[in-house]
Amino acid sequence: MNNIVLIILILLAGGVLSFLLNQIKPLLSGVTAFVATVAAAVLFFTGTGTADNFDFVLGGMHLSMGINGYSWIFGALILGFSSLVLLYSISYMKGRDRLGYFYLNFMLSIMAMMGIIFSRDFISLFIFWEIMTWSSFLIVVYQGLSEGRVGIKYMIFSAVGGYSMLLAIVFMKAQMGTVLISDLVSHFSGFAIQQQTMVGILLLITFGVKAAVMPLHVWAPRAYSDSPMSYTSVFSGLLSKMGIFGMGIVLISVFANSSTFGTNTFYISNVLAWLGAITGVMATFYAVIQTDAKKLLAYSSIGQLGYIVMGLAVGTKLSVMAALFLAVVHTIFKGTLFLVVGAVERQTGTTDMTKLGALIRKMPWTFLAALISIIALAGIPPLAGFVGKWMFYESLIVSDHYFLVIMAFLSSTAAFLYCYRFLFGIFLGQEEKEFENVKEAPATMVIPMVLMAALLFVFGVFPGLLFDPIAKGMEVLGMGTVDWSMTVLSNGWGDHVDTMSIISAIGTIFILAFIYLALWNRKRTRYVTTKDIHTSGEIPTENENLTYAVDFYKPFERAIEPVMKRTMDFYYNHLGEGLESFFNFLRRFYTGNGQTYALYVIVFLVILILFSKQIFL
Amino acid sequence: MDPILYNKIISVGVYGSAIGLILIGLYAVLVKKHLTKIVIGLSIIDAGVHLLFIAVGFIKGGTAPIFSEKGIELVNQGTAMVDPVPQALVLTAIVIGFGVTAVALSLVIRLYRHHHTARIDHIKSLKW
Amino acid sequence: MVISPVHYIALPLLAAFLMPLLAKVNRELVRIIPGVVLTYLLFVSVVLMQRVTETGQPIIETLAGWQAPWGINLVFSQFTGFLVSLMVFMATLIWIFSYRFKKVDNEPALKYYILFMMLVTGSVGVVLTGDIFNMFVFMEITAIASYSLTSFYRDRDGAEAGFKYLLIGSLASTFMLLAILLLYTQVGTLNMAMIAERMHTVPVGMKVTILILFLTGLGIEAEMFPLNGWAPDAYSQAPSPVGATFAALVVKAGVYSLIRVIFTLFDIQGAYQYLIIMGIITLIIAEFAAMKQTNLKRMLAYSSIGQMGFVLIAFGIGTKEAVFGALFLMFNHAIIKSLLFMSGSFFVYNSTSKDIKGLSGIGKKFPYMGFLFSIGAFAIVGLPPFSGFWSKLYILIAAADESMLALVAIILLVSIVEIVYYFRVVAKLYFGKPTDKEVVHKPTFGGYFSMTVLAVVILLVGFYPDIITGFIHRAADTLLDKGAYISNVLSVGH
Amino acid sequence: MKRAFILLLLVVVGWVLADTFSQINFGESRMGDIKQQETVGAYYLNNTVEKLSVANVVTAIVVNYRGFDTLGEVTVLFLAASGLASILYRRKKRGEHDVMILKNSSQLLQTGAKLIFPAILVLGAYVFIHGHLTPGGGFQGGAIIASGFLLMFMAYKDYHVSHNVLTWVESVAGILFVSVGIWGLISGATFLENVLGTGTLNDLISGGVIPLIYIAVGFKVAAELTGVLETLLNFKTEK
Repeated sequence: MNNIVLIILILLAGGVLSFLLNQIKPLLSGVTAFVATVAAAVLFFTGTGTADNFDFVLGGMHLSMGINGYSWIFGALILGFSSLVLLYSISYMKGRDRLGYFYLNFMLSIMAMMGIIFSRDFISLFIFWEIMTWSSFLIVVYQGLSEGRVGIKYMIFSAVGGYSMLLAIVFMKAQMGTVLISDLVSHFSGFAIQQQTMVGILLLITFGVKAAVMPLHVWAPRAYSDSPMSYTSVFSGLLSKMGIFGMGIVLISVFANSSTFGTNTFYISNVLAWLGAITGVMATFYAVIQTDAKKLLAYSSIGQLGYIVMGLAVGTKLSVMAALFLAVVHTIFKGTLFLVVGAVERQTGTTDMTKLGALIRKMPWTFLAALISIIALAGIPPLAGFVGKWMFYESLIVSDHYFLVIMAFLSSTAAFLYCYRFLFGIFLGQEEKEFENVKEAPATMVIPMVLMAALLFVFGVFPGLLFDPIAKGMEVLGMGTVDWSMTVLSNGWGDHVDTMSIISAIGTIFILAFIYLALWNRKRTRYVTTKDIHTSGEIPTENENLTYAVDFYKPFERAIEPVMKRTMDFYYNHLGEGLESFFNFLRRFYTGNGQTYALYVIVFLVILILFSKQIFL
Repeated sequence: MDPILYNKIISVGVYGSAIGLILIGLYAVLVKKHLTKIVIGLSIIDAGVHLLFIAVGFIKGGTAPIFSEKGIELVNQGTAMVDPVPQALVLTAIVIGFGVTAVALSLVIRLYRHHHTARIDHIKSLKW
Repeated sequence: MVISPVHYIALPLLAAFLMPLLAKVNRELVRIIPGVVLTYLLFVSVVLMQRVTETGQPIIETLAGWQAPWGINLVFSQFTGFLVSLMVFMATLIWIFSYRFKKVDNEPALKYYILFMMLVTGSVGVVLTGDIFNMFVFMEITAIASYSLTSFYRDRDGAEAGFKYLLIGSLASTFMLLAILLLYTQVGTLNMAMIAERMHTVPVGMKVTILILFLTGLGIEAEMFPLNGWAPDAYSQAPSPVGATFAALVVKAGVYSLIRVIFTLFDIQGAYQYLIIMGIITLIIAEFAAMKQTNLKRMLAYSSIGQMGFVLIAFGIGTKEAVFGALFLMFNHAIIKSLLFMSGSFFVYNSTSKDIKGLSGIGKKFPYMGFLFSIGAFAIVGLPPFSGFWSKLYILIAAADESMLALVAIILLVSIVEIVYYFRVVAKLYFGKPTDKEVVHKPTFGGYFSMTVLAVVILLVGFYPDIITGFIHRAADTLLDKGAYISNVLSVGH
Repeated sequence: MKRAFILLLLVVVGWVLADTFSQINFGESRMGDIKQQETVGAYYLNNTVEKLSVANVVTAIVVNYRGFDTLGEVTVLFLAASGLASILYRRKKRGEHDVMILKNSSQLLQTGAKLIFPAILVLGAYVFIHGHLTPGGGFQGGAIIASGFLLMFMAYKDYHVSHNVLTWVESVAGILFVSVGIWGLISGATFLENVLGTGTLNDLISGGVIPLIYIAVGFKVAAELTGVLETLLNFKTEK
C-alpha cells in the first residue's frame, strides 16, 4: 500500500484503537497512541519519498495527495515532535478521566496535520484542515474550563478561517475547474487583480487564524492555556505551523504569479509583514505582564509566530529561510517550554508564577530543559534560536525593511523580560513551604524535554542540518536554489558568522567557568537559602516574602499601558454582544400568538400579490 | 329582464357570496380572539371555497350529471350537464374540512382545560 | 401480486384499518405491525429502485384502471423513488427508535402507532402521486396526523403547538384548494403532467395568481420564512420521534411539492429567484433565532427551518449541480436531524429541564449518546469528514458556477452562527458540570440501534460520498427533465 | 388600528379573488367540446355510462376514476377519529365523577327522536346503497345516519353507542375498501380497478365494485362521525 495512505491510516487506527483500549486499561490508551505515532514516524522517515503519489476521485472531484521537499520539513517536524510529546503524555495524563477521548482527538489532530501537508489539492486540504480544527476544539474544552467559552471563541475564529478557504475553493473551482494547488499557482496570473486580491486575502485569513496573526489572534492565549499542556505543546508547536505551512505556499508560490510581483512584492504581502510585526510586538508586551506561566508562553508563541509570518511575507530568499528555520526551532523550544510548564503543573498543581518559586533544586532536569529552551527563545548563541534571529534581522536589513527591523528589535528586547521572569518565577526565587515535597517529574516526561533541549543545541551548532531540507523545500516553492553550508550562516553583507567559532568561544568560556566554579573554587561555595540573610539586622520570619514575583514589571506595565488599554478582545466581545442582541430582537418575530402567525401568512400573500409583477415577471 | 344583465347579476351574486364567505372567515380568523370563533372562521372559509368549486362547475342550463335515458341524449347533443369533477372534488374537500374541524375543536377543549381561557392572545407560552 | 408503487399506500392503510381490531387481540401487535409494514416497504423500495435504475425509465402505475390523465396515477421515477426510499428508510429507523419508546400502555399510546404510520403514508403519497388534487389529499392526511401527534403529550404546551399548527395548516390547505380550483378551470385536468403540458395556454396574470396561491400554501408546508411560525412550536412539543419524522419526512414532502409545482407545473422564471430570496431570508432568520434558544428541541427546530431555507436556495439556483446539491442536502438533513432529535430527546428526558443549561455534563452520563449527538452536530454544520460537508460543498460550488459569490459568502457567514450554537451545546454536553439527577430513562436497544445506523450512514457518506451520489445525480436529472416527465406519464397506455 | 390594517388586507385579498373569478365566466362550459374529450370532465361524461354503467357520474368519479382520493378521504376521517381520541384522552382521576353537561331534553324531543331515528337510519342506508344511481352516496348516507345518532345524543343524555361496535364497523368497512382495491391488484389489474362485471345501467346491482365500495364508505363514515360525536360529547370538563 501507498506509504502516504498508510501513514494516515496508522494514525487514524492508532486513535481509534487508543479510544477503545481505554475501556480496558487507561494506560494502554497512551501507549497505543505513542506506538502508532512512532510507527508512522518510522514509515515517514524511512520509506516516504516524492514517488508516493496518491490520486483519487471523491465525490466527482479529482483529488491528489503527495509529498514534496517543502511538506517534508513539516511532516518530519509533526511526526518527530508529536512522538516525543506522546511519550511525555503517558505520564502526564495519567489518572485523568476520559483518556480515550483525549487520545482519539490527539491522534486525529496529528492525522489531520499529516493530511494537510500531504494534500496537493484544496479540497483534501480543507477536509483535513477542518478535522484538525474540530479535534483541537474538542481538546480545548476537554478540561471543562470557562464553560466552553474559550472553545467557542476558538471555533468561531477557526470557522471564519475555514469558511474563507471554502469560499476561495468554490471560487477557484468555478474559475479553473480544478482545485489542485499547482493549478492555482499556474492560473493565478490569469486572474484579474481583484480576484487575485480576493483569493489571496481569503486564503491568508484561513492560515492567519491558525498562525494567530494580529486581528485574528484573540482565541489563541486562552485556547493554548486551557488545553492540557501536552496538547498545548502540539497546539502551539504544530497546529500553528500549519498556518505557516499554508502561508508559505500562498505568499511565495502563489503570489509569485501575481500581477504586481514583477516590480515589487504583492501588496498583500507588505500588509501581512506589518501585521506580523505588530503581532510580534503586541504579543510580547502582553506576555511580559502575564502572571500565569501558561499564558505567558501562549502570548510568547503568538509573538514568535508574528516573526515567522513577517519573514515569509518579506519574501526574500534569506528571510524565508530564516522564517522556516525559526518555525522549526520555535516548535522545539516552545514545545519544550510548554512541556516544562506541564511538568511543573503536574508536580505542584499550579502554573501561577506568583506562587511558584525555587523549583530548581526539586526539578533540576526540568530546569535544565527550561533553561536551554529559554536561551534559544531569547536568541542567545550558541543555541538554535540565535541562528534564526540572526538570519532574520540580516534579511530584513538587506531588503531595506528598516522599520520592521526596529519593531523586531523592540519585541525581541521585551522578550528578554518575560524570558527572565519565566525562569525566575518558576525555578528561582524564594522557596515556598507548600512546595517542599515536590519531586522531579517521571523519566518519561523528562526524557522528551531533555532530548529536545539537546536538539536545540545541535541545531545551534550545526544549523546546516536544518538548512538542507529547508533549501530543498524553498526550491519546491519556486525560490530557486539556495546556498547553504553546515556551520556558516548566510551572508547578505558579505560577512560570515560561523557557528563553529561561536561555539568554540562560548564553549571555552563555559568550560573555564565550570572549572573555576566546580573544581577550583569548590571549597568556597556553600548552599544558602533565601532566608539566610540579614536585613538591617532583622532576621526575616518564615512567612515574609523576599522575592518579588508579584508586580514584577510594574514600571514597564505602566509604560506600555496606553497601547494595551483596549484589547482586540474588547472589540470582538462588543461585536458579539451586539450581534446577540440583534438576534434576540429578530426572534421576537415569533410572538407566540397563533393569530399573528396567521396574519403573517395573509400579509405575505398580499405582498406577493401586490408585487407579483416585480417578483415573477 | 335582459338575460345578459341577469347572468351578470347571478354571477356577481354567486361569486360574491362565496368570496364574501372567505373574507368573513378570514376576518374571524385574524381578528376574533375566541378559539371557537377562530375555528368557526376556518369552517366559513372552507364553506366559501367549496361554494366556489360548485359555482365554477356550473354550466348554464346544465342538469345534474346523473344519467337517465334522457341524459344520454342530452350529452350527445353537447353541453347539457354540469361539470361533474368539481362536485366530486368538493365532496372530498368537505370531508377533509370536517376532519380538520373536529381535530381543531378537540384542541380547543384541551387548551381550555389547561389554560382556563379560550382567548388566543392569552395562550402563548411557546414563543421566540 | 407484482410489487408496485401502490404498495406504499395500500398496505399501510390496510394495516391502519386492521390495527384497532388487532388491538383487541393483543396490544403488542399494534406496536409491531407498523414495523413489519415499513420493513416490507423498505424491501419494496429496494426492488423498485433497482428496477428503475436498470431501465432508466420511471414506473408509472395507473390506478383503478384509468390511464393518465383520466385517472390518478403514481409516478415512481428516479427522483421520486429516491425521496420515497429515503422516507421509508427513515420511517423504519424512527419506528425502531420509538418502539416502546415510553413505557405507557394506554389508549393514545396505541393510537400513536396508527398516526405515525399515516404520517409516513401521507408524506410518501405526496411524493408518489401524479395528480395535484391527490397530492392535496395526502397533504391533509399528513397534516391531520401531524396535528394529533404534535399535541400527543398531555401537557399544556402540546395542545398550543398543535392548535397553531392547525390554524396555519388550514390556511395552507385553503390556498392550495383555491389554486387547484383555478388551475382546473384553466386547463380542465388535474393530472400534473397534463397541467404542465397545457400551462402555456394559461393567461399570464392568471398563471401568476395561481402560482402565488400555491407558493403561499406550499410555503407553509415547506417552512418558508414568514409562514413558519408553527414550526418551532410543533417540533419542540411533539414527541421526539415525531420531531424526527417532521424533519425527515413531512417537511421533505412539503419541499417536494413546492419544487414539483415550480419545476414541473409552471414555467415562470421569476419563481427561481423567488426561491433564492426566500431561502436566504429563511436561512438567516431561522439560524439567528436558533442562536439564542434556550430549549434544545426548539433550537433544533429553528436549525431545521434554516436548513430548509438552504435547500430552497439550492433549488432556486436551478442548475443541475445545484439541484443535485439540494437533494443531497435533503438526504443529509433527514438523516442528521433525526439523529439529533433522537439523541437530544434522551438528554432532555434526563436533564432537570428542557433547557440547554440543564444539559450540563449529561454527556458524561451518556457518553455514547453524547458521541452520537456530536457526530450529528458536526455533520449538520457541514464539517468534514461528515456527510453534511459534501452537500454544502456541492451547493456552494454550484452557486459559484453561476457567479453568485455573494450568496456563497452569506451562506458561509450564517454557517458560522450555526457552528456557534451547535458547538455551544456540544461543549456543554461534555464539559459542563454534571447535575446530580439520577438517570430516569435509558435508551432502549432499538434506540441505540437506529441511532447507530444513522451515525454509521453519516460517517460512511462522509468518508465516501460516491456510494450515494449516483442515485442523487440521476434523481436531479430526472427532476429537471420536464419533457420526459410529461411524455412518460401521458404515454402510458397510448 | 390593527383591525383597520386587517380590513385593508382583506380588501386586497377580496379584490384579487374577485378580479380572478371575473375572468372565469359563471355558467360557461369549460369542458370544451364534449365529444373531443379534451378535459377530464368531458371524458367522464362521455365514458361513464359506456364503461361503468353507472348513472351518477359524480359517484363514478368519486369511487372509481378518483377512487384513490376517496380512499385518502376515508383515511382522513379515520385519522380525525383516532386523533380526537388521542387528543382528548385523559386518565380519570380517583374519585372523579362524570359531570353532566347536557340537560334533560324535553319529552317532545325524546319521543320525536325515538320515532324518527329508525327512519333516518333507513334513509341513510337508502342514500348510500343507491349512490351510483341517484344523487348522494356513501358520505352523504353516512352523514345522514350520524345525524340520526346526533339526534339521539341530544334527546337522551345517557345515550351511548358502544365504542367496540364503532371500532368494528369502521375497521371492517375500511378493510373492505382497501381489500377491494387489492383485489384489483391480485387479479392482475390495477389497484381499485373495477374487476366485477358492470351490469346494466340503472339497475341496483350494477357498476361492479362501485356500490360495494360506497356501502363500505357509508358504514365507515357513519361510524366515524358518530364516534367523533361520541368522543366530543362524553368529554368531561373540569369543574
